[in-house]
Amino acid sequence: MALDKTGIAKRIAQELQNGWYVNLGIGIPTLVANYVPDGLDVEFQSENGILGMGPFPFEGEEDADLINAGKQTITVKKGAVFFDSATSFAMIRGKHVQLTVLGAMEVSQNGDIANWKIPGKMVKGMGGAMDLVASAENIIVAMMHSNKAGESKILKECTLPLTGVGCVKKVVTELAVIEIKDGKFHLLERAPGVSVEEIVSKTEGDLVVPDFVPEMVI
Amino acid sequence: MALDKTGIAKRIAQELQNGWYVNLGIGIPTLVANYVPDGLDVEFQSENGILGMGPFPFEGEEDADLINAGKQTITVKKGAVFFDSATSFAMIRGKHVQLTVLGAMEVSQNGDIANWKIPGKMVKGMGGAMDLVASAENIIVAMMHSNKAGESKILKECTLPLTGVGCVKKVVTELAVIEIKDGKFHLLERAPGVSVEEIVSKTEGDLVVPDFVPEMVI
Amino acid sequence: MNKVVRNVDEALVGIEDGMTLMLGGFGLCGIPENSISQLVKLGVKNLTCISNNAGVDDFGLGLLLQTKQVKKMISSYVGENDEFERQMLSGELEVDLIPQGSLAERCRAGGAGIPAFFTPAGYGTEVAEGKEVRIFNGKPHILESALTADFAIVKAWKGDTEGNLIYRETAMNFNPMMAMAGKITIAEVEELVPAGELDPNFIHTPGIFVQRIFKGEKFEKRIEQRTVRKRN
Amino acid sequence: MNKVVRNVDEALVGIEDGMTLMLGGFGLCGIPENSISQLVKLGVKNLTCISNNAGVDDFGLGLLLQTKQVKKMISSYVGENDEFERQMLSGELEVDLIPQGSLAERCRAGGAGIPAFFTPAGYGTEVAEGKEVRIFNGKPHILESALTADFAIVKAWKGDTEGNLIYRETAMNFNPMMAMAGKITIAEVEELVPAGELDPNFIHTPGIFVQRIFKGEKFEKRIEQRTVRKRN
Repeated sequence: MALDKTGIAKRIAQELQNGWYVNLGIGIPTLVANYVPDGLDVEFQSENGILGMGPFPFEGEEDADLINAGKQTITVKKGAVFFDSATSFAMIRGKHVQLTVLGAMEVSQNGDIANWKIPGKMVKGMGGAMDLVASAENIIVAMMHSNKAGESKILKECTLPLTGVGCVKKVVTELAVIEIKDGKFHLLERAPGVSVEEIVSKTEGDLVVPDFVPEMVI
Repeated sequence: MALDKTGIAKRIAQELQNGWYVNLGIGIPTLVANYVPDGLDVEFQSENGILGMGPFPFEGEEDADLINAGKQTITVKKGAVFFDSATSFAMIRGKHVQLTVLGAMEVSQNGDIANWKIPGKMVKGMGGAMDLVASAENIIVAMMHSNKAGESKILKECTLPLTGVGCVKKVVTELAVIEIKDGKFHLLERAPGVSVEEIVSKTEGDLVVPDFVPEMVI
Repeated sequence: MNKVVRNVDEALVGIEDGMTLMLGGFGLCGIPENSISQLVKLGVKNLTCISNNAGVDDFGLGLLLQTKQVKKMISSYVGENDEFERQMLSGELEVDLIPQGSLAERCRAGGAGIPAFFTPAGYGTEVAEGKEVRIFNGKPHILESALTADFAIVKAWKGDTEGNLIYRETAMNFNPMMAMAGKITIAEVEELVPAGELDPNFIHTPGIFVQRIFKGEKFEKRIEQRTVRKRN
Repeated sequence: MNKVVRNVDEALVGIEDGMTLMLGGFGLCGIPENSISQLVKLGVKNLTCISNNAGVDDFGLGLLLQTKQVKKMISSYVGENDEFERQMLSGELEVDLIPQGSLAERCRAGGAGIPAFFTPAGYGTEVAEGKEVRIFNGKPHILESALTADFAIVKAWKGDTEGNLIYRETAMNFNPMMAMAGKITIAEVEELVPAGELDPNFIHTPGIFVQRIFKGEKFEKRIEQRTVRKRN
């Protein structure tokens, strides 16, 4: 059965390593914070100027001065820090953040990502995404395998304007975990009960499929 | 009579304007802080990371963490701020400091300055001087008219390695106040009792002398 | 050096049609609310506004869009604003979209006298069009230039009479860099204290960057996305 | 994320001959005294040291010069040190002199992922030799590159277990930028407190830049120029 958004977040949470600073994009990536494996010490950075984000506040304790990059009210953990936007992107550009998780409209087999603009439609802007993908050494894309029209988002080449080139290392969708390496997609895991055939049929790009593809353990 | 160091500092202090942030170099320039005209509100910046410097501490109240760029123990005034060296030079490079006063070994008539290196002798380094002279819009040099060998320091062209090019606007020596404009020195004032002839004879560069040269009022 | 002006009217003197303004804030967090209201009142037009976001329809920079006072927005993300969308799609409003980190660094550079710097952000995208590309450490970077403004308008939590500012939590965001990059920088603060009351070790924006400071009359501090969890 | 190591021995593990180190401080103010003593004890050689100054003969980096552990100094001002002078004039020691503002900005750039930037400092001087010159706003600037180090060693006033640091007065100086630019950054602090004790609004160096933190055993904090005035 294909994963829901929570499942995708849970699977990505398994990628976390002790001691990592992590930047989570808006949407599914944000959910990853809820599933940090026990005993792992990771800190969440938000590009609007905070390190050490905690959960949402209790009702009535919202603070207008305390938001994340999605403009949601949040709280902080002990040891948190606030800083300005230049310092925040110094952390990102300077590779002090070990993992970036973000959503995408398209990913190509050489690791290009498109997630900010659809020609002819309203363009809201790239926010911090271009800085994040240009600098992060470890980028995981969290997204649905296909778009609403049923077309694959895992492509030989992106058709939409790019956010970054050759940067994505791994994609986690409702169907599969896919690694990007040597200009090709490599199927690592399939969602519980999802067949390799289904994944292959929904993947437009070149997908290397090993003899045995394990099921994800969520 | 030629001015002493205090006299030079007093004369330079007359150049201060209300609301200015000022960076004072080591030596004679430091003394300028002692002669701020009454009623003028100026703040002293030191490039090691302080705005709002006060006088030396009382004996026994020295603080090893609180020094100026000359590594002297100092105090702070109300409203002072400490900051890092990058921010300090952001202030300087970004032209937020209105006046820089520093010493020199040589000044040329197009405003070049040499004050950091004598070939063949021990070189201590330029410290912050190159940043200061490259960025300040208003630079006054405080120095003796001649070097210890009796040679003029006010030259057609500098002979020593440069600190900056075309940047000095005014020179105050023990003998004269000289403006640099249109590639020439212009004699503005002479020290009390010092003759125009003496100044001319001790100035190697082209010096424009008006019909009337007022005495400094110290 | 006393930077205090009596009120927002006095603070914004000199802002004219066609000028470039920087406005601090991220979303509706840490925006100079009082100054934005005053800009609406002044009716200055053809403004170029450098601000990470463009507010919402009825708050923040959205107010200046409603009154069509903005000619051009320089931002990283401009969603959540229907009037903005309408003006942009109709061509009434020019929009220059910049990666958020480049926007922050370009403002800092403007204030710090760095005319240009190389960054990897945007390489290979339309952001890089027309920009110099150079390889450093095997990786392509693009040359980005400094941004400055006729006026920078920032919002701080506390300020003193010398113009020293401190910000609260994530309301800091773009305010410190923009404060550096204004030819004239105006700070509106929630609390204005005498010089000497703020700890000199913990000033976010040294007063040297600030030309005018005033206590804002009222801060609504609207929340854009109220997200909460239930108590057990 | 706990960054605490037990002592200076543990903090400096991994520093080897031939490495590049950044060391915070201005003169003798805000220098990592305990780590410098430990470097002498370790006897690591052929070091390249990036530090604004070079200490005095018997304190600060001067100690590493006495023991001839330094191959190259990258500094802005290296006076007040006879042994330094001797080694420099005899050619035993390489010295790269950099304008102080460029040194600070190059360290920040190294930590911030900016590989190069333009600055006016040094144009027309020997500092500009071999560097690209470009005119911005009618004024020539030179291209300067980022600096990084195998280890950055900084000294802070207080730090917490997460590696968050605060500095005191002008002992801040180069420490924050160097903390950003080390592949591994070591912080020695006068006071080490649990996470949560420092106000998150007033941290100078966020812990993300710091890999190891320890409480220094002893701080001499020597004064280089004791200048005082008499009481009336």
